[in-house]
Amino acid sequence: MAEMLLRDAVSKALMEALDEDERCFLMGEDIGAYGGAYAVTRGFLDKYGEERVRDTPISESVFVGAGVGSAMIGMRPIVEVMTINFTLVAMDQIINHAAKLSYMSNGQLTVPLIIRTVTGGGGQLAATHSQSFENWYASVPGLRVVVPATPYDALGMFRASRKDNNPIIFAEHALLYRVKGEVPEEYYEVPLGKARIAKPGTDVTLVAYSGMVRVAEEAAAKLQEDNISSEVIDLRCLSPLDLDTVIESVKKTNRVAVVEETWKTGGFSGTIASDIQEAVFDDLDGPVLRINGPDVPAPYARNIEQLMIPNADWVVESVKYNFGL
Amino acid sequence: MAEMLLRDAVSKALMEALDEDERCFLMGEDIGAYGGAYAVTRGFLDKYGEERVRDTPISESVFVGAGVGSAMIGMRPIVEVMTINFTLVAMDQIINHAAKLSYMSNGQLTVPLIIRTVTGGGGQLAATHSQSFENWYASVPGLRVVVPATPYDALGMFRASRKDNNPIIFAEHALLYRVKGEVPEEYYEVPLGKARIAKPGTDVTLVAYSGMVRVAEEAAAKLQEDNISSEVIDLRCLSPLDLDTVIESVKKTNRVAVVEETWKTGGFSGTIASDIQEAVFDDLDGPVLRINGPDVPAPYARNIEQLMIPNADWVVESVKYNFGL
Amino acid sequence: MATTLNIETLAKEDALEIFTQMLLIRRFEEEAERLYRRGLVRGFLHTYIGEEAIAVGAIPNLREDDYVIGHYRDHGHALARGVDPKAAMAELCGKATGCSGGKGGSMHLFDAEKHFMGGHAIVGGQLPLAIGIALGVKLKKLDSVVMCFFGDGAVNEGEFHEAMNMASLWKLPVVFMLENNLYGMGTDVNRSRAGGASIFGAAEPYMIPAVQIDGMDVMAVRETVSEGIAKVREGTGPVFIEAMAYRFHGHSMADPSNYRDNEEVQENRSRDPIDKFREDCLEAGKIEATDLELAAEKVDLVVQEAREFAEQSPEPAPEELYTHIYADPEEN
Amino acid sequence: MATTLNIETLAKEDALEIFTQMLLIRRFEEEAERLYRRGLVRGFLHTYIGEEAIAVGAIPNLREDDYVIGHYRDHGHALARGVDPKAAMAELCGKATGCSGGKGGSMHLFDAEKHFMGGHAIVGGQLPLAIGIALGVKLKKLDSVVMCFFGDGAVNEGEFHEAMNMASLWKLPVVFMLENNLYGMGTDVNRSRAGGASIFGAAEPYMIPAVQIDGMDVMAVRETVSEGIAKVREGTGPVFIEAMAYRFHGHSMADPSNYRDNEEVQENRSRDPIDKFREDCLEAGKIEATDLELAAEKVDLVVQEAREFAEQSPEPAPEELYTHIYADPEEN
Ligand SMILES: Cc1ncc(C[n+]2csc(CCOP(=O)(O)OP(=O)(O)O)c2C)c(N)n1
Ligand SMILES: Cc1ncc(C[n+]2csc(CCOP(=O)(O)OP(=O)(O)O)c2C)c(N)n1
Ligand SMILES: [Mg+2]
Ligand SMILES: [Mg+2]
Repeated sequence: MAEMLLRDAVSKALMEALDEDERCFLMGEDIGAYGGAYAVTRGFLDKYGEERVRDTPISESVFVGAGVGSAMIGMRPIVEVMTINFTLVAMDQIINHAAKLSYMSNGQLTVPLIIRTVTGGGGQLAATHSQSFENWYASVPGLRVVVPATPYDALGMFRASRKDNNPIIFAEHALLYRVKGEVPEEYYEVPLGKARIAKPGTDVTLVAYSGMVRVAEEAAAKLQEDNISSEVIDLRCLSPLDLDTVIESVKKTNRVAVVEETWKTGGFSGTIASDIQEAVFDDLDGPVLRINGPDVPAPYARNIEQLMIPNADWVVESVKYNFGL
Repeated sequence: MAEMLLRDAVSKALMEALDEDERCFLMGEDIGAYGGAYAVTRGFLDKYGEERVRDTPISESVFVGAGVGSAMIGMRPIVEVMTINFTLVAMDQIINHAAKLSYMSNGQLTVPLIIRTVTGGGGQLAATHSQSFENWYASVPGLRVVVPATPYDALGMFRASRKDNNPIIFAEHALLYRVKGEVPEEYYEVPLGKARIAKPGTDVTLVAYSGMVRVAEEAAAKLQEDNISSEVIDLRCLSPLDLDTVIESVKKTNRVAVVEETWKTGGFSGTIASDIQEAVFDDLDGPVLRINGPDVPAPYARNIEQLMIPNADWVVESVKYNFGL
Repeated sequence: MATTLNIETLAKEDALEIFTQMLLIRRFEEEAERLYRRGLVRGFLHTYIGEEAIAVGAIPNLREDDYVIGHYRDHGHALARGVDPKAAMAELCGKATGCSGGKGGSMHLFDAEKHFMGGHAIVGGQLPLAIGIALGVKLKKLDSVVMCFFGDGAVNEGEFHEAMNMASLWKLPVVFMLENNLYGMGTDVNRSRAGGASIFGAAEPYMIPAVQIDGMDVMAVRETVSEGIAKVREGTGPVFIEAMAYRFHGHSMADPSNYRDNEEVQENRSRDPIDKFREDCLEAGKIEATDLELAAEKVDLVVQEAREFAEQSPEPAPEELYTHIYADPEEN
Repeated sequence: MATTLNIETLAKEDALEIFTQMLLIRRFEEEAERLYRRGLVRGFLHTYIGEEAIAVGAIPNLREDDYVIGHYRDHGHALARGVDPKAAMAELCGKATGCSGGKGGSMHLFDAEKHFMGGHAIVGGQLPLAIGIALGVKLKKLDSVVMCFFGDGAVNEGEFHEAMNMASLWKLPVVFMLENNLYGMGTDVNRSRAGGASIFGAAEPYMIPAVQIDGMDVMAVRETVSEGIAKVREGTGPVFIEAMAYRFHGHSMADPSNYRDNEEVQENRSRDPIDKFREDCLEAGKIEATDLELAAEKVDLVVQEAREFAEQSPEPAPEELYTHIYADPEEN
């Protein structure tokens, strides 16, 4: 069992794809000569050559669409959009093309495309560069949305994503690239649509994904100091969504908070919270909490930027206050 | 008091804008020579001329951005994107520019821009042409989202939108254009962010907006036949959202269902339902229901398309079944 | 003249085939319009009437392993590619037997087996897909060609620019087939393009060889496109062909059609591509009038069968609402 | 030669002003880099070092009622437009006194009063905005001009195409200022553009007059741009100016800088626009070396003051997180 950065786990996953499947190729801005904006593909160009590691012009719409088109005829493209903010200029290709082709052709076509992108805030990149749109993508039938929180999952779910035949948004949180974690040497996969109990507990359930899993875990540790036992659930995927694991947990704890980085209004926490109360209303000791970033564009200045990203203290306080613990 | 089609109410609102405010102009695809894809601007080109009724190339990104830019220097553009499906190709200009400029410039710039667009399904236009993204836009801080359900509101809220200084998505449901309603001759406004009690009631609250208001009203009428009294709330705006009116109602009825046309997963119903249970959990007799379209792309064939749009019977059954009424 | 010359070297069966295909598209769409008025076809219906010479001149030059992709005005492309008229008409009527299972409708015809990669209803949206198919072909080291149809209006979408650049930069096997019918909905190309009505010059900065042809002259289309395909198949990159055309009917069935004056429409209708080809053939002594009549009768029969098939086919079963949203897992 | 000639006709104060402005940008950014290394500036920091001649040659030709808008590499544009170096530096440090209140950071400088309409961080995103400002100017019947800066990489975004078309079609008063520094991040323009490294020819299909200049020669920029502005002010539509340049440092502070070879970098650094202008001035006897030293000292002082101001300024108050998300209602 080796310790590995999440960045390196993704690199490893990409190398496997290129090594094992000749239908795979990478395409995106500055993934080649520059080595990737987040250095995930450093060295790839030399190793795999220009045909399979394709630096693109700054034309997100066409290179995402080119991913879709090549997938339509059996290639297995892995497209990188430098950050999720820039997927907005390629959104039509993702929503109206990638996600729709299987359905509109009644299954004649499939789009086995992985769109890797970097999500999240906290890097002082201000309003245009600090967003998370995984929740929007997760609402679109025909797409899958994978949101790993650990190196283990990044590698394991990437492997599973490669076996899936659908367009996948694979969103890597910028602040997680330098997180270390255990990654077995032997082959394993993490199936899409199975949440992970990151920490078992009995008093309250904390549901999180991507960058917020660490926050929830930290909060759980702090709550433990006050003898409050939290179960932390890492959703791992927003689509398919593993609600069962969440529901099972809530049946046991009777209290639940969903922690999410993006805006509360329209957040995916709303869907999860609503699903929970619809499923197990009578098991709930109180309302399902949503702990989201406030509805503000991200500012640049560090002091106020920090105020908009949920942190452990915030979760702890909110849980204690709202559940009277 | 005259009866008027919603289409004509919007036309009237646009004419007022052009007549009263020389900073206003219209811009969009086929609004001029063609008369508007939904005939809202028929006759406008002759009346107001090419400078103020601007047919654009099929370049959504640049003409939406041109609206933003002109608003930055004090014009009051009214831009039409033919349908909300096509806003996907202009999304970056809306999310990363229109919505962000006031904040990023710390209030030095404002963007008094109205983006009119046509939303909703039910017209057998299939998956690429039948979507509703108002929920996504409503999650973006800096944007307002106005979703009229009646001719009265369409005119009244358009007037209020013109006085607002923010970028506004003004979403008109395609199937409502031919709906008739009372519109007073004397001037009135409908302020943004005030929900409307479309029908008072005591047993259950039905929350809806845009095309679903009629469905909720119809359901209420059917429920009444069984002596179930529903209060129907038309949200009118998703941003600003008038939660107070909803909460007041739920305190009284103790039961609530949110009816929404778009996909349940990621729907705005999730936000509203979560907000409600967070605010008045103890007043609830049961979970907040969400009655949404299922998570499927819209098919073309009428028989199955109809299965994905919530209708009155569906609401009635769901309310009776879930609340044991 | 080039045309007449060409007709003279054309085999009689080929001439008949061309005539038959153009007429099939015409009659198919006339029937579709009737079905629309009867309420059997719904949603948006965009006809190709007047533009048949482009699809029929272009598509049959392709091999089976080539690809065709285009926009929502797709009946002509589909039929010229050999999509079964029955399946196409059933699709227009939203039937389970339709070529998209009734889920796509007129704007979204698909036939993957025939390498007909779809009508696409977002203006310009098919261009990136075409680039991707061509990239896939290249990476697979095949020598297939991708023929991509789009309109003059689509040229103003950003994706046009991005697609042209990438196709040329990466030397992708794409035949860009611009159908310039002078209008995007109600907007005259002169009111939407800085460069005016003639568009092929726009290909120059991308270093893509481009040519303009009379899209109402099926033989001209045939000749130019077959040369273009040959060039693209060499692997040196895309070509761009602008076929000048005119749609005789409205943009869709909902079109108020008040933006073109009647004289202009009549003038263009007088150059009907089917009539022109018929006359040229007769003049060249290539086919007899009776051959043409026979062919027309056959076409009528095919269309009638297609209509009957569509009318009699079942609607999709309710559970079809939920199928094929995602791929079947086994397919990997 | 054109340059030397020009320098000879230049007033001494103007020469000094040009020198001072270029040096100010240079020293300002060198200080910003230091502050970045000290952790006071964070996020992305993109310097303009090596490209100063473009902003300084171009922007001072504008009137106060003209507009400037550009991309995230915006310090040079802001300073040349007269944005207070203190406010700019404070913005880089995320302070309440910053020109965007600390909310925008280096990539999003704004000064509405100075008609500096922003640095914009989405590649190509400023182009539609520029079109809109120009449209507003036109509808208001003013004769202001909008100068829009963008990079060679941005040319490949669809919005470039859409913006060029609309500007020309509607005859909008835009000066398109392309800063071609041969790279978009690590991607050589030859690897991203079918047409190769020289871009101005791309303006032709849009019927926009275009010219290419040496963007390291401030006098050449000054002359061409002032002519361009005059033309645009006549109301006949946009012009397109491609200024060839080279950025001496990495794309941003995070750049590993392994995609350009050292020789190329050195070769270009040897053509430093500030050195060149200094030498030309001295050679032409336009300014004395002591004048230049004096100017440099002043610049150092300004930069030092800016740094101190930035360091000493307060952070935004916590409640600032919530201000200006929406406009104040009164402003209508
Ligand atoms: C992105 C987008 N914008 C607008 C529309 C609405 N629309 C459908 S067809 C059309 C005109 C297209 O004209 P052209 O490309 O010339 O093709 P033609 O219909 O003439 O064949 C428009 C504006 C759309 N479908 N997609
Ligand atoms: C839509 C979008 N895609 C990608 C990026 C990431 N990015 C930032 S700058 C840049 C390179 C731009 O190059 P160029 O236009 O030549 O400007 P330069 O930095 O050379 O001045 C890229 C790819 C972005 N900010 N926005
Ligand atoms: Mg057309
Ligand atoms: Mg550059």
